[in-house]
Amino acid sequence: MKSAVIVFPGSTDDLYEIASEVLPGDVDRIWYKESNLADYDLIMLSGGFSYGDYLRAGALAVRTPIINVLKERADAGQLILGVGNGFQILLEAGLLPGAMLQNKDLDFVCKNSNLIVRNNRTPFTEKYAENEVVSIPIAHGTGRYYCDQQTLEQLKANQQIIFTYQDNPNGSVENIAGMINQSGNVLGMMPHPERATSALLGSEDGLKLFQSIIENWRGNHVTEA
Amino acid sequence: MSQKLEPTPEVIEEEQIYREMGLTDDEYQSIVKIIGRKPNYTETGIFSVMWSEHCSYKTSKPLLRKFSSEGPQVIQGPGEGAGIVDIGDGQGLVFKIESHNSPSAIEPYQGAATGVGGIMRDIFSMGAKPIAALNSLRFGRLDIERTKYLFKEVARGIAGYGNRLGVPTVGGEIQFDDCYEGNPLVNAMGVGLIEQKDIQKGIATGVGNTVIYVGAETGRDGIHGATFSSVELAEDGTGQGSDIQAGDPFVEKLLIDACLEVIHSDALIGMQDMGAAGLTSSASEMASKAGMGMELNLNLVPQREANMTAYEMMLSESQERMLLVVKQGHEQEIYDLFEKYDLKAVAIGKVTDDQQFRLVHNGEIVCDIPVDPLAEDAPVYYKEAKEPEYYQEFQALPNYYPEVTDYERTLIELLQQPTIASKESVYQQFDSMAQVNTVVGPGSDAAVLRIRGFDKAIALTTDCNSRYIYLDPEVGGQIAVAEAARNIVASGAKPLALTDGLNFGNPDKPETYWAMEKSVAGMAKASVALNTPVVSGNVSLYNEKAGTPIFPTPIVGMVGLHRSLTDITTLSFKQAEDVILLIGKTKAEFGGSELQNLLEANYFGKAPSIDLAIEKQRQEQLLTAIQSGFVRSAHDLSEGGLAVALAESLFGTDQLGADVKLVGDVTTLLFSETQSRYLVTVAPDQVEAFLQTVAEATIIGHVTNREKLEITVGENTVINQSIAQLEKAWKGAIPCLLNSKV
Amino acid sequence: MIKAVVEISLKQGVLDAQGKAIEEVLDQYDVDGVERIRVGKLVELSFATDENIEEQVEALCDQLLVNHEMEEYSYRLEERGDE
Amino acid sequence: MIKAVVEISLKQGVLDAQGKAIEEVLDQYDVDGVERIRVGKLVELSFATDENIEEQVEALCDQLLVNHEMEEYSYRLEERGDE
Ligand SMILES: Nc1ncnc2c1ncn2[C@@H]1O[C@H](COP(=O)(O)OP(=O)(O)O)[C@@H](O)[C@H]1O
Ligand SMILES: [Mg+2]
Repeated sequence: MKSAVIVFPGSTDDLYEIASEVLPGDVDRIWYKESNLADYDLIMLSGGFSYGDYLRAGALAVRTPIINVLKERADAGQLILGVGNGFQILLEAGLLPGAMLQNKDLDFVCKNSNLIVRNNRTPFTEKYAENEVVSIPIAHGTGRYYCDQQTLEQLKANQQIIFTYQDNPNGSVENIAGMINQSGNVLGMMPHPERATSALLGSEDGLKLFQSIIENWRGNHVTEA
Repeated sequence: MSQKLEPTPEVIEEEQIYREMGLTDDEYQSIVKIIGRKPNYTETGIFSVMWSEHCSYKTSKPLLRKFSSEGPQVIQGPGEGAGIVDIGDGQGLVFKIESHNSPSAIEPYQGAATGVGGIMRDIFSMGAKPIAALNSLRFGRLDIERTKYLFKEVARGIAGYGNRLGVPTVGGEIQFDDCYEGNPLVNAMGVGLIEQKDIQKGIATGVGNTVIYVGAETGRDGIHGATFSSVELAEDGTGQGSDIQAGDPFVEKLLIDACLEVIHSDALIGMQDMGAAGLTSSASEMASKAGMGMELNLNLVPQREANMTAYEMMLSESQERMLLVVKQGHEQEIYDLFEKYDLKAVAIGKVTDDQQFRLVHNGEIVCDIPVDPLAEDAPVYYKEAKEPEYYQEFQALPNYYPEVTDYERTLIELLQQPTIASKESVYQQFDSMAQVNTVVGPGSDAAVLRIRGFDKAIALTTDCNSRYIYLDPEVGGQIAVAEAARNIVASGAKPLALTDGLNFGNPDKPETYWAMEKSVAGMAKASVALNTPVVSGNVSLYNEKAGTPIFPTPIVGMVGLHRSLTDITTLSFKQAEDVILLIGKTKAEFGGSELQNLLEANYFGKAPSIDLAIEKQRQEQLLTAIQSGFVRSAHDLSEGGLAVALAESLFGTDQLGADVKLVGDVTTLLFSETQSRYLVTVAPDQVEAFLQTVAEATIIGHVTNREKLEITVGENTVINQSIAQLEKAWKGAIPCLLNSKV
Repeated sequence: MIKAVVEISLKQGVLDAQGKAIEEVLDQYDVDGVERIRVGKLVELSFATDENIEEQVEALCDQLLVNHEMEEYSYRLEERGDE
Repeated sequence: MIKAVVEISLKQGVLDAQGKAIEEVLDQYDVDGVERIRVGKLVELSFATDENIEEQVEALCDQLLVNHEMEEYSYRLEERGDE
């Protein structure tokens, strides 16, 4: 398995470092000025504050050339995972519908949060049980998911809502914490699964997300493996 | 050209313009002697910032000499950007605390934000990866509108900057007292992890080597900030029109990443951040340390605004700038590296061998002064100290004993005192989990971070109870160091070393200087006794508003090392039936206590006493007990005493309670702030072993699953409260004060 | 030379948390007539040229400055002074 | 009824980190004429009354909306439409 984490100016390396520990095979750190994303099984967009989150979270990262390549990979059905700022970038890039607004209570909030797994029939969540409650921390100031009514109906109809908050910490529409695109290969989520990979640090509930991805990859590579 | 508007050397002397820059007549005269002529405007400005308290420590130097920085664990003591201690495996911990008080009093968001930015540059300029931020904050009472504003904006500023850096803010402390109303304190501590072989120094060796400027452009930010922070605030809280320093954490994040890459380049000779006194101090200090000179062409300095003068460029405190010295001929390598991070790197000068600090602007030499006197020959002042009258009065007072009748109500009121109340609403704004190493974040005694790849962790804390120091600076100074060490030990780590943030009033007042002298003496004594040398620090003087000084507030930032991850201990009770023990004897000590504050709205009398030998022994014994695996939870007793500590140990636990039985004077048992005490829980079958390790531990009760705090003294139940009620009071207090209208 | 002043506001119907927060503290001030507050963004673009200004402003707004999922904008052009 | 549109911008000389960052990415767009970008705030106040509008706007700006250490403001009044 081969994975990539795209890093923009201002992104953190957290996802890259943890993914390197929990995923088999190579995990490459791709600086945004590079443009080759061809032979990866999984492409990730990390958290942090790309371009300081200036103007709007994720907005300034979106017009860099690598995003065009990312869009091609998304169209080709590649698995793409955006966490935190990575989710915001996917929204700004139009790879997921809707937009992200400042938290309802305005302030940044970092804490553990309980999520409900709404759909476990995706390559990212098959190791979770449906409606399983998992503890995955959040850390964001711009995490209030917004979309218009029509989009929301579509998200529901297509079961694109993957994670919801148990106690909505930011005012998101329908408690949405994470969602997938229509074709089921691009997942964005505000909570940080990479921060829930160690009992020592408080939770291992994020591990199943990575394990789902690995399982999915194995399934697709039975002959090779 | 624009230099024309500046006064000539003659006018500077005649009209004593140097005084406006903070130089005394004597200092001006010695400058004339040093350079052999009258300094021009730029030169006068340069001397004034370099000889300001902030850069030269001219008043505090004699005091700082009392600190010991000796110890086998010390790799780098005071002198460089930050201190370094050894944590084994070839690794070091780099840390320092720094104040940003006066900028925060005026523009709290930017003041606090740039405080975080500044301390982080001290850390990564040494070659260390910033891994944690802490803070120590002081405000006036929260029922005042301006204080609420300062409080909220300082927190937002710390979050707005620190979070964007991807560096977790893992701990801190906040006290509220009237004396800080016009003069809040904002101290930021930075902690970095370094491979010892990568340690960088701010040094400019090698004639002909190139001086490179990296980072943000220079604007007119905070000109005279260094001298400004050394002058009392005017009565209306405004400054002297010095321009606001605004920060850009995005650029800082890029600088961190780029600088941590550049340290691996053979082309790099030295690196230093441009902090207080900006380009002036970084350039001259780098040259002076190497015994070299430096020549800069100011036209090459990246400028944000048009028509900047040499004076403005040299004194600007624009943020997010670094100065590098690079091997001649290897510049392109450095440019390319920074270009990768979208940062501009520009050659602005070279290292010379004549030990002169020479600046050229628009083809003219605008500064030509010997570099050593600038950095090293700043005057040193031995100020007069005088014991204030109140001190003898307080010492002569009969022991203060508070009248308490309703113990439950008193406990709830204590939990609602802002200094004791939960700070969650503040620290939840901080990304405390960035970098995914935070084992214990804000909310316990010390923060704990794992060191990835090793079976070890580090503990971090900031502490200072300035009320005790006000009552008795020498004893209070000892307590500040001891309390920090206690927090480290309670988390399961061995205290290693400390950084100090000395915040005081105007040292020209003998009473203030006396408090400085005494508290530093106390800290120095405790730091030696507890084997936690002082490896870095910061001094902030003139913290006064309308002539009223703050309480002397020498903040201690301390780091410790966990021998193994299994030693990590938190304050929360873990399991019903565990035995609760109190380590240490309790005396009736209420001077400077939170209870005194609650009942008298004032502090007077004697500070609690401390015996450093006992302190040391208990720390060692408790640590041994933790390392032996006997201890389930540990919490040191501080503000509010035993009752508050018991409540804190139950908050956030799942449905636990405590049943405690005591004998003696109720008020003293519950609320006294006697030092060197801990509250621990131990599994029933380990109690025997624990008691053999820790002398002076008494069984006082056990953990229950009744979700109640039940305390009986003798025959009487004095507290019987649901944890939910107590926790609600504790958690709600600060948000409630902030939202309440006047 | 010309300066374009772009005013960006949240679309009708999108909850404006900042505006709400300000509305909530209004009673501490002597302003009884304020009914509603909306907070938006102001972006000033200074041009080095006089040509194709409108085109450039609109291109930037459409592609970068404005998120059409939630925002709308308007702008005006001003002759630049002596900055 | 009346709407007051308040434009708040950073004072000349105060670093505008947002504006700078946007300038950095401009080369990705087809706008070669833009020289400088400054980002500020827009506050729209809707009034339920027609009286003392200016007084109220100025009071709010002075006491709440504007950080006078770093910002300056101007405003205009508009007749409110059918919002
Ligand atoms: N400004 C702050 N920033 C981050 N954490 C804070 C801050 N203030 C308090 N805390 C956290 O709250 C907890 C309690 O603080 P405090 O009462 O000062 O503890 P102690 O008395 O043990 O020193 C600590 O974990 C501390 O790190
Ligand atoms: Mg403690």
